[in-house]
Amino acid sequence: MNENVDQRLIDGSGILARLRNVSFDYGGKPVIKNVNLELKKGSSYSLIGQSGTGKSTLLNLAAGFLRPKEGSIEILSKPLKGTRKETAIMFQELALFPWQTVYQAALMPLKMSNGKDKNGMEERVIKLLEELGLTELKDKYPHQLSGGERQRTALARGLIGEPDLLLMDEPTSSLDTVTKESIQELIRKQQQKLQATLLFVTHDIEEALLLGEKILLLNGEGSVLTIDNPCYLRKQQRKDLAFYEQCIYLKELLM
Amino acid sequence: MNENVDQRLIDGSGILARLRNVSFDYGGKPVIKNVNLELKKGSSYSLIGQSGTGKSTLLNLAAGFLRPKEGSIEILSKPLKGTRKETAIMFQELALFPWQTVYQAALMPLKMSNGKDKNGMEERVIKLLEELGLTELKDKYPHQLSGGERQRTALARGLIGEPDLLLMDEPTSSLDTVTKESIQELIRKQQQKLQATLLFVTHDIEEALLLGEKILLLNGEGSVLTIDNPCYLRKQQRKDLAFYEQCIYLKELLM
Amino acid sequence: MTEKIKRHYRGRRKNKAGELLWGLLSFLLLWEILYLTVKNHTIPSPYLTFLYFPNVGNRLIWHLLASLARVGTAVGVSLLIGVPAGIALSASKGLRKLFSPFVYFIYPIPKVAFLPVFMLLFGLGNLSKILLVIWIIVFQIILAIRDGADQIPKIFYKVMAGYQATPLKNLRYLIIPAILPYIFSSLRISLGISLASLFFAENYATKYGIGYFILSAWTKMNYREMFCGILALGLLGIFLFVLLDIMEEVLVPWSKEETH
Amino acid sequence: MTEKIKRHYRGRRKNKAGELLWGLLSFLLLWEILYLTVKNHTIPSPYLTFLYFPNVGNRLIWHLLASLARVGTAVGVSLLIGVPAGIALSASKGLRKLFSPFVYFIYPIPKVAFLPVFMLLFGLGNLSKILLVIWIIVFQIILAIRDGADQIPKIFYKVMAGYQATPLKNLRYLIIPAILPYIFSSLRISLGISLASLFFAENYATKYGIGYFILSAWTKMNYREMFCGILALGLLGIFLFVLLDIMEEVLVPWSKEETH
Amino acid sequence: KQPEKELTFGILPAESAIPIILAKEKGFFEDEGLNVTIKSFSSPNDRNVAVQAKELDGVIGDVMTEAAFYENGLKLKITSDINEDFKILSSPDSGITDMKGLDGKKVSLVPNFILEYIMDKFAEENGFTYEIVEIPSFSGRSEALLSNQVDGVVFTEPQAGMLAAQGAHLLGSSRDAGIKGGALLFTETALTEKPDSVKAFYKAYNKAVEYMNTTKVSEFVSILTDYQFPEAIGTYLSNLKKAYEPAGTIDKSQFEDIIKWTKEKGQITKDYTYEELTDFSFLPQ
Ligand SMILES: Nc1ncnc2c1ncn2[C@@H]1O[C@H](COP(=O)(O)OP(=O)(O)OP(=O)(O)O)[C@@H](O)[C@H]1O
Ligand SMILES: Nc1ncnc2c1ncn2[C@@H]1O[C@H](COP(=O)(O)OP(=O)(O)OP(=O)(O)O)[C@@H](O)[C@H]1O
Ligand SMILES: [Mg+2]
Ligand SMILES: [Mg+2]
Repeated sequence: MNENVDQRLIDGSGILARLRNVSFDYGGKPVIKNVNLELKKGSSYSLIGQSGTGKSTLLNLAAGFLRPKEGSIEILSKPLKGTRKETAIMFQELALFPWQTVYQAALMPLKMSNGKDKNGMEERVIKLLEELGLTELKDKYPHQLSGGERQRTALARGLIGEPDLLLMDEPTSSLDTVTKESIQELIRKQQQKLQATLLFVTHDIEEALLLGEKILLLNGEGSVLTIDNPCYLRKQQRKDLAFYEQCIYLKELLM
Repeated sequence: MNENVDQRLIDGSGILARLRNVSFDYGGKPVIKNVNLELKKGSSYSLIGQSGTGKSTLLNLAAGFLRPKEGSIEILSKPLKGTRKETAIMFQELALFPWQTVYQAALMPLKMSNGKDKNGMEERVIKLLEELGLTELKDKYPHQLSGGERQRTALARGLIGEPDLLLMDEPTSSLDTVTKESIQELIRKQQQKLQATLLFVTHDIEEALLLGEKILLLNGEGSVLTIDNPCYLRKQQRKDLAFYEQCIYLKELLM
Repeated sequence: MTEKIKRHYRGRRKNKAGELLWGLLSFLLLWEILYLTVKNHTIPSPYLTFLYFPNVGNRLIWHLLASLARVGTAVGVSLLIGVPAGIALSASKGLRKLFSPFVYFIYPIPKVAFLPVFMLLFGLGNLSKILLVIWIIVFQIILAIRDGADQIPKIFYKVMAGYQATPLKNLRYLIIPAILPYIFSSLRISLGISLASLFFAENYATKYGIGYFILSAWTKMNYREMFCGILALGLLGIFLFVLLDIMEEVLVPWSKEETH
Repeated sequence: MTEKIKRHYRGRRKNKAGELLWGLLSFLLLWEILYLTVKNHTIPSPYLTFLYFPNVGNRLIWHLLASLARVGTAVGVSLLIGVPAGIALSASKGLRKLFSPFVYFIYPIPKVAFLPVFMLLFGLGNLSKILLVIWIIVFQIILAIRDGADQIPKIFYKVMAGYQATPLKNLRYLIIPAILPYIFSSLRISLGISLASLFFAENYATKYGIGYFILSAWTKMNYREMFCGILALGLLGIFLFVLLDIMEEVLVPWSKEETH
Repeated sequence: KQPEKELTFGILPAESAIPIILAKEKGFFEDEGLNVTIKSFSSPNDRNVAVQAKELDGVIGDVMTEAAFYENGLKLKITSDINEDFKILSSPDSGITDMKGLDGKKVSLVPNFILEYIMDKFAEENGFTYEIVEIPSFSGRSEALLSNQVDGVVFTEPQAGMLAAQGAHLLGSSRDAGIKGGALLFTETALTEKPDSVKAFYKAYNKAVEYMNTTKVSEFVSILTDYQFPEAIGTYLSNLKKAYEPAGTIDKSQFEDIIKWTKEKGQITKDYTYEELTDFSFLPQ
C-alpha cells in the first residue's frame, strides 16, 4: 500500500477522510449518531466533548477498529475496511506492552514496516526519545515509569512512523504544563512535516485551540459541531486575551 | 485503629502528617531528596511538578506503600509503618479491578470496614455515583467504560470512605472542563465535610489554585517548595485576572 | 442475572450441545481414518463398536458413575488443598522459598511409585484410590494457581493494602476473582489427568470404574469393548469440560467478552 | 545485558543452588518421617538407601541421560506443536469451535490405552516411546497456551492491527512475549507429567531410562534400589525446574520484578 | 453353617485363579464355613504391593516371587501348586514353527520371574540363546507379537490360545514339558493364626477343581467373564486334554532348580531351603 503519494495526486478533492451519516452504539443507546465529517489532508482537528460522549469511539471508528452501524467511512475516497498502515493511533489506555522497554516500544512501529535500513531506524528513535525527554529512560519497562513518562512512550510509538492520518486520544492528559507545551510543539512539527491529518481528543481547551485548525465538538446526543478556530497559529503571542475569550466561549458551548 | 477521634483531641499540634528529611530512590538516582513537610489537619495541598519528578512517589510514601530510604514519616505523631485504614488513595493508574462493576468498585471500600449497616452503605454509594454522573453506568465493567468514566469510578472508590488523609494522583486528568469543575467541587465538599487533609497531584495549574490551600512544588532535584495560594476559595469570581496572573507566575516557577 | 443475560447464556448452552456433538463426531472421524489406515484388530471399526454398545450399555453407566464419584471427590479435595496452597506460595516469599523446592522435587516423581505407601497407609479401598488421584493432581494445581496468582498486578495488592483488608477480604475481593480463570484452566487440566489416572487407581481391588472397565477389556483383548469404554470416557470428559466452560462464562463474565 | 543485571542474576543463581539443596533436604525429611511412622520395608531408611547409592551410581547416570534425551525431545516437539496450536485456538473463533471439542474429547482419555496403536505404527523403539510422551503432554500444553493467550488484553491486538502486522510479527512482538509466562507454567507442568509418564514409555523394550530402572527395581522388590531411582529422578526434576525458573527470570524480566 | 472364618485372597486374571473364583461363586467356601474376599489385580506389581501392605492373607504367585518376598522380609509360605500352562509362541510372519527356530531371536517376556525361567528351560533343553524384549503389559506383548515386532513370547492361557487363533505359532507348553513354578502362598501370620481357614480353603479349592472336571464349561463360563476373563476361556477349557488337578505339592528338585536360577539372576542372595519356604501340611490328605 505504498501508493499514497499517487493517491494524493489523483484525488484532487483534498479530503483525506469522509464520514457519511455514521452512527454507532455498543448495543445500548446510540453513542455516535448520524455524523457527517470531512477531514482535509494536512489539517488538524481537535475533538472535544464531555466525558463519555463518544470521542474515543469516534477515533476507533476512524481507525477502522470499529465498524459504523449505519453510514460509511471513506479514506482517500475508498471505503474503509479494517485498519490501514498509514493510520497511526495513540490509545487513551496507552496500551504499552509490559515486555517492551521505552526504546523497544518506540522502535516497534518501524519494525512493522519492513525493508528500512536498521541504522536509520535506530537514529530516528533515539532522536524522537530525546525530543520527548525519554533518553535516560530508554531501557525502562512500563511498570518502572511515571504516568507522564508512560504517556510520552505511547506518544513516541504514535509519532515515529510516517502516517497520513494521526489519531491521538488525549495525548497530553498526564503531562505538566511545561512538558505539555514542548510535546504540543513536537506534535505540531511532526504533523506539518508529514503533511498528515491530525485528529486528536483533548479535554484541555487551550490545547484544542493551540493545535486544532478546526474544533470538533461532540455533544451528548452523538452529533458533531464544527467550529472554526481563529486562534490557530497566531505566532507572536500564543496566549493573549482573545485566546482566553475564545476559551471561555468554547467552555460555554460545552455546557 | 478507631482512635483517631481521641488522637485529634490529644494531638494539639494540628499536624496530621510530618515528613522529616525524607529521601527516596528506586535504586538509581534520588527521586525524593531531603524533603521536610507538614500537612495540617483539614487542609488541602496541591502537588505540582514536571513529569517524572516524583509526585506519585511522594504520594506512595505518604500512603505507606514505600518506605523512605532516609528520614521518617509521622502521621498523627506516630511513625508510619505500612498502610493505614484512614488514608484513602486514588492511584494514577486507577487500578480498577476488571471483575468489579462501577457499583461494586465503589462499594468495596465500605465492605472493607466491617460492621456497617448494609442499607446505609448502598444508599451512600448510589448517592455518590449520582454526583459523579455514573448512575447509568453502575453495572458496567471497566473495559466497557470510557477513560473519564473509569477515572470517575476510581474517584468514587477514593471518596466513599471516611478518611482523614485523602491522597489523589491526578484525579481529573481525563475529564473535560465541565465535568472537571463539578468533580472538583465534589472533592472539595467531601474533604471539608470529613475535615480530611487532602494531598493531590495535578498538572492543571487552575486546579492546583482552585483546590489547594497551599501549593507544593516538587522540582527536578527532589525537593519541595511550599507556595501560599492567595486565590484559594475566592468565592465570587472564581477565575478573575488575578487568578490567571497567579497561573502564569506558577508556570514560570515550574520552568 | 437480568433477563438479557439469561437469554444470552441460554443461547450459549445450545451452542455447547453442538460442541459436544461435534467433539464426538470429530473423534469418530479420526478413529475411522485410523481404522482404515491401520487395518489392525487393535483398532476396531467404529461402526461395529457402536453395534457392540448394547452389550455393555447398562454396565457402563455404573462404571462411569463410580469413576465420576472418585474423580469428583479427588478433584474437589485437591482444589481445597491446591488453591490455598498456590495462593500462599505466591503471596509469601518465605513460604515460596520453603515449599516450592519441595514441590519441584516431588512433582516429577511418578506418583504411582507411591502406590505401596498409599496401600500401606490407607488399604485397598476407595480411600487409597482417591488419595492416589489427589496425590497425582494436587501438585499440578498448586503450581498452576501459584503461577496464576503471580500474574496479579502488584498495584491491585496495594489497593487492598490501602484498606488494610483482612486476608479473608483480600481473598474474596481480589485473589479469588483474579485467579478464577486460572482455577478453571487448571481444573480442565487436572480433570484430564485424574480421569487418565483412574487407569492406575482402578487397577486393583475394585470391580467398578471406567478405568477398570477399559483395562479389563484390554487384558481380555476385547478391543470393541475397550473402545466402548474409551468412547464413554471421552463423552464423560467432554461433558465435564463443556460444563466447566459454561461455569467459566457465568463466573468470569468480565473476561471473554472484552471487546474494547 | 548490562553488568548490573548480570550481577543480579549471578546472585539469584546462588539462591537457586540453595533451593536445590533444600528441595532435596525437605524430601528426605518427609521420607524419614514416613519411614519412621510406616515401619514397613516398602519404605527403606533414607540412610541405608544412601549407602546403597554406590552400587547403582554409575548405572544411574546413563539411565538418567537416556530418559532426559527422551523427555527433552518429547517436550521440545510438544512445544513446537502445542504453542502454535494453542495460539491458533485462541486467535480464531472458527478454529476454536472446530478443534476445542476434539481436544476436550481426547484429553481425558488415558493415553496409555493408545500404547498398542503406537507400538503398531511406530515400533518398539524410541520413536514410539517419545511419541507416547508427546501424546500424553501435548493436549495439556495446547489447553494451557490457549487459556493463556485468551488473557492477552484485546487492546494489544488492536495496537498490532493498527500496524497491519503480519501474523509473524504479531507472534514475535505480541503473542510470544505475552504468553511466555504461560509457556513456562505449562512447561513446568508438562515436564512433570512427562517425567512421570516415562513409567509407561520405558516400560517396554528398553534397558535404559530412569523409568525402566525404577520399575524394574520395583518388580524385583528391591526397594532400596527403587528409592535410589526415585531420588535421582527427583533430583533431575528439581534441577530442570530450577533451570526453568532461571530461564523465566532471564526471559521474562518485566514480570516478577514489578515493584510498582 | 454360619461363615465365621475369614480370608482375603489376591488373584490375577489368569487360569490359575479359576478354581478359587468358582469356589467363591459356587459357594464351596461358604460350605466350609469360610468367607473369602477376593481382590483382583491387573498386574503382579500391584499384587506384590498389596502383600507388602499386609492387605492379603494369601495370593497366587510363583516360587521366585515367594523367594523374593522372603528375601525382603515378607514371611509367606508356599502351601500348594496351581494349575497353569505357559505357552511359547512365535509371531505369525516369523516363519518359526519349532522351538529351535527362536535361536538368537527376540522373545518378549517379563524378566526375572516365571516367564523367563520357563523360556530359559526351553532354551537350555534345545541348546540356544535368545534376546529378551521386556514388555510387562499383557496386551503390549500380544500386539508386539501379532505385528511381528518380536519373534516370540511366553504367554499364559487363555491369551495364548487367542494369539494362536490369530496366527501365532505354538512352539511349546510348560505343562507338557512338566515345568512347574506357580504356587499359592499364604502369609505365616495367616498360617499360624487361622490354620483352619487355610485348610477349609483347600477343601473348597479341590471341590471346585472337581466341579470343573465334571461340569460343562458353558455352565460356569459367565462367572469367569465377570472376573475379567475373555470369552475365549470357554473354548480353552472345553478343549483341555488333561483334567484340572487338585492342589498338590511342588517337587523338591523343581523347587531347588528355581531357587538356583533366581539366585543366579541376582534376585535373592541366599539359597533358601525347601523347608524354609514351603509348608504343604494344609493340603487335604
Ligand atoms: N466496550 C463497551 N461496551 C459498552 N459500552 C461502552 C464500551 N466502550 C465505551 N462504551 C460507552 O460508550 C460511551 C462513549 O465512550 P467513549 O470511550 O467513546 O467516550 P469518550 O468520549 O472517549 O469519553 P472520555 O472523555 O471519558 O474518554 C460511554 O458512555 C461508554 O460507557
Ligand atoms: N518502580 C520503579 N522502578 C524504577 N524507577 C521508577 C519506578 N517508579 C518510578 N520510577 C522513576 O522515578 C521517577 C519518579 O516517578 P513518579 O511516578 O513519582 O513521577 P511523577 O512525578 O508522578 O510523574 P508523572 O507526573 O509523570 O506521573 C521517574 O523518573 C520514574 O521513571
Ligand atoms: Mg475517551
Ligand atoms: Mg505520577
